[in-house]
Amino acid sequence: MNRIYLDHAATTPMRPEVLEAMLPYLREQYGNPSSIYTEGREARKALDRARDRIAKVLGASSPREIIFTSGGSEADNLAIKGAAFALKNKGNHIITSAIEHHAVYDTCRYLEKHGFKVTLVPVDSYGIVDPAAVEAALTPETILVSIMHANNEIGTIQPIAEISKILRERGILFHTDAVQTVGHIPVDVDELGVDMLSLSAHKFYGPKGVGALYVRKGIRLHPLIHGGGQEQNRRAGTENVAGIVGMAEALVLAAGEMGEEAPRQRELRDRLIQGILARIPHTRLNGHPEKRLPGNVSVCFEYIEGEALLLNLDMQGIAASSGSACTSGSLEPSHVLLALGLPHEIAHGSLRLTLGRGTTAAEIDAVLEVLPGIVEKLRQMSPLYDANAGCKAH
Amino acid sequence: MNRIYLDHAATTPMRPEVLEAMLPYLREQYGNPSSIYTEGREARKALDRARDRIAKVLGASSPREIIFTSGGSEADNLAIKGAAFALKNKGNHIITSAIEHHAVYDTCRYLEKHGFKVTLVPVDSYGIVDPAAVEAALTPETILVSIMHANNEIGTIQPIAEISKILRERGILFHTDAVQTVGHIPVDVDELGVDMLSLSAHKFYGPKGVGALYVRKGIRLHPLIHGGGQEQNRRAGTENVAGIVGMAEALVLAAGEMGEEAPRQRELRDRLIQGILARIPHTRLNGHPEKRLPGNVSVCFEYIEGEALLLNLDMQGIAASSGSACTSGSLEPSHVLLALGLPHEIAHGSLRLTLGRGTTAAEIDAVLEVLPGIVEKLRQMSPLYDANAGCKAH
Amino acid sequence: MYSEKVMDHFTNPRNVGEIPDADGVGVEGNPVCGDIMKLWIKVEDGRIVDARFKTFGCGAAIATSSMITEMVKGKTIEEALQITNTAVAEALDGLPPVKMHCSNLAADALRKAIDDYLAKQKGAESSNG
Amino acid sequence: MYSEKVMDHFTNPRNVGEIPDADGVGVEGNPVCGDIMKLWIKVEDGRIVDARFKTFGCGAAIATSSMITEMVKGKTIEEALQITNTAVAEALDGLPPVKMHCSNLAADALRKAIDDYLAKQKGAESSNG
Ligand SMILES: Cc1ncc(COP(=O)(O)O)c(C=O)c1O
Ligand SMILES: Cc1ncc(COP(=O)(O)O)c(C=O)c1O
Repeated sequence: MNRIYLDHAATTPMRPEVLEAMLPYLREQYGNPSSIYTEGREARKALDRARDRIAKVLGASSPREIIFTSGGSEADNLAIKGAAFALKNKGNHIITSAIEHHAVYDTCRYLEKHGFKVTLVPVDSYGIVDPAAVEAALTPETILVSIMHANNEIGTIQPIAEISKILRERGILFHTDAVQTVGHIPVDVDELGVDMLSLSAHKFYGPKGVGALYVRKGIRLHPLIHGGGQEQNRRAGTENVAGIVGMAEALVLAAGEMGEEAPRQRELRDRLIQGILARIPHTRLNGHPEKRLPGNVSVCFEYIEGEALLLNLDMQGIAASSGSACTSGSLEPSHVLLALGLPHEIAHGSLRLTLGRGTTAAEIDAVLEVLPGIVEKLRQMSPLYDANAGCKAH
Repeated sequence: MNRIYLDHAATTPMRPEVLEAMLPYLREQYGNPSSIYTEGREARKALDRARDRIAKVLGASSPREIIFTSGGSEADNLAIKGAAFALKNKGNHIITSAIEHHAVYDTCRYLEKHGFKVTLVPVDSYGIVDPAAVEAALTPETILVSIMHANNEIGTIQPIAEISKILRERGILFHTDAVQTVGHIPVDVDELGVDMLSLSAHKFYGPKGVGALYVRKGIRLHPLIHGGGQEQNRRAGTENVAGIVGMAEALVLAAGEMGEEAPRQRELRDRLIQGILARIPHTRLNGHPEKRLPGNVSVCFEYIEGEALLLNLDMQGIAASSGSACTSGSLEPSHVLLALGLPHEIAHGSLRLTLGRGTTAAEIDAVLEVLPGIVEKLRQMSPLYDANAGCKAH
Repeated sequence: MYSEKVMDHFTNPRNVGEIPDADGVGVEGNPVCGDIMKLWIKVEDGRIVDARFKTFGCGAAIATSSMITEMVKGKTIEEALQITNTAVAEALDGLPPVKMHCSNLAADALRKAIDDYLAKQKGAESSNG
Repeated sequence: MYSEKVMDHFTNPRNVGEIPDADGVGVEGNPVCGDIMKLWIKVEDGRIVDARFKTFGCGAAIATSSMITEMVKGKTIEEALQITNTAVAEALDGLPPVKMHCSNLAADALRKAIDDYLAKQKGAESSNG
């Protein structure tokens, strides 16, 4: 059976060109970039080139503004802990949104144990942060704001440039988690006006376990990983040379194709959304209809639970995701869906389908073929669903 | 020109078998291990298997005691910061040695800014930590001791099991940085009696950017990287599946060959040490003659500076390393060499040659052929050296 | 993640549906927590002759529901009361640790259905007596 | 890391050695810091006709030593005093930022050698006078 992979927000298949670019560094080019002899200098050159390519795509003013990390989570942790501890004499207040990824959310929660105060700015029912709400949350103690560029579950794209205008005026540090946007929609650090920006290679057809943090020149950060002097003393550890080279290759390729690929995915996305809403009653779209990632479809089916849905889809050859609590073993469904104002029992019935480079119209149609039957089968099994009335039983 | 790579302590070439094991996870097996559908479960299985293999080699009692990290530095940081912050209500004193890698040393220094007190236990002229000195440094506030298994510069192997006996009795947490020993000499967490142990794949012919921390069951750690629930909530971030699979493969292979490879390297090492000492006057061996890593040769040549030596060796096709300050741009030579009691000007003239799987007797002989001439050439250029008297000019 | 048995019961759940003239009904769980199970039993001569369920929940919740209805059929009330959640999990060749609460759900729903049956019996007895 | 010029001067350093009957000698640096340079000059008619050095130090230290001896030869004392450390670094097509202190070393050693020469001149003049 041909599988249909619709979980590109979780991870993407690595492009063959990326592997090709990495292979020399997994074979004969094994030098340590910190070494001064030939092998080391070759590795250093490869790092420098990768840094340069990434800086250019992001519109950074210097490659020195790119710090390589082990992924998006580390980049988020470095940005937030690094800035908070570096600025703790200036203030102790951090603002973030209610729908951040756990790498931001849990990091902020951790900082609360270290004496920081955290304000979670709410979102509207589309999942959008109101820049005025950020402004209203500012206090004289505010040292850092972290608002994600686009949400990983519901795909909503935030008004980062508007928020940055407010913060720039006041000289408050602004970080954005752009793990879901880099390589998919245009991301330019100057246009966004951010001071720090996280990205992760495996979200744009690069390798897993490698990412980067953009840090605008002049910003002080405490390192998260202390040790050797790598990454200008900002991130110790022998560099994952092959992974970094792969990340740069993947990013350059993604940036080059974006102009064609984003509209293509948007069209497929809308076809899928409309198909689902037309065929399956008691279904809601999560997130904003237009201000959303080109590849993101997120819906809630009433009366059923997400994990059961995913398993059924998997058996039909379709890989998808859910904000269902049962995929993680907790009882609380996704904090993102709850932040939209969805009731718990509906948030449990969420399905996320995220499209990618390889996604075809035929795949979308195959999903639309299969999905209604699965939903109906589970609803028939659900004590909350009255099949005949076609509505809630109690 | 055939290069002679003698810097295996810095990094090792990846074994072809390791790349072979990784390739499926860089190609078609791209699932995210946190996903519940087929692709995700396959990736999860690969992680589980790798964890299991690594646990077995280290003698861990359960694979759950292995936490994957992005390398040795992250493992050291996680162990030390994680334990220190988790135990800060019990005490604030940490003991470490004067010759730790920067990933331990700088981490301890950082913790001093967070209210911890750090004692650096000295070493003798061979670089060995006296267990009695660790005992003497204990205070009622001591919560953590971190002593490396073997030193990366001078190769000295520490009496970890003896130290752990002292600490076990008192219930004090004991971490060892085993980045230089894992895969090279036997490392068994129970025989060593340690509670935490760091390792890094690229030091034993695995990939760069992946490592692990062994954490004995029941030990609480604050995560270094917060976020998703990966690694039992102890280390967030999408796992570097390919890298982890490669690390396990490399470790199993290294453990299997160690019985033959370690004595082979020891013999070559001693041939190189004796050859250097016999041919080049005013030369000292750094570290202990027997209690040293099978592949480590570390010497100081009086009257000359390490970087100049490395560059000359490089031009002769030999890749080597130095604890010279000038390789890092600082004025202080290696804290390790200074801790041995070497005067600064002599510590500047250090050379480290570290052997590996591919090192041959012919290579050792080629080095012995070339090295005396280079040293002599640099000495002739040195204002500290009186060529005719063959001794210090002033 | 799930055993083959779990996947089998999840994919082809046995005894889905309602028993209109059931002798006992039990509901356990809470849609807010993402799990709710409703279980109907039919009892003849102190023996459970039929059991049906409807479940809103994850794969494990559906599989445990299916399994427990299979397990109780043919059992006396006394025997059925012996069915523990561990027994359900074992019958499914185990459940992932994070899913163990789903087997609680099934055992508790069964107990409630039996309680309901016993309460009705008592009611019938006392109205008969 | 290093430019080709640096590597050339490092590999084939010009003017290594001492000048036994030098007119000026300068020493700069400190072996404790890993860098020490000694520079000899021979002066005829106010013009530096020969310069030699010995250096304990890294690649950059050796290359700057070699380069500065080349640069001063044939220059008048006044011209030689104009040689800045930036000029030495530039003549080598640049040095890595962490190595810039090595060019200071060379310029300072030269200045000391010239000072030594000038002091000796003064001594000679005053004993003549
Ligand atoms: C003893 C020791 N500890 C820690 C490290 C750091 O490991 P990594 O570079 O993988 O972060 C190294 C090597 O660089 C090492 O030799
Ligand atoms: C928005 C967002 N931030 C952070 C991360 C974490 O990235 P990584 O898994 O590479 O650590 C992810 C993906 O998992 C994400 O979607």
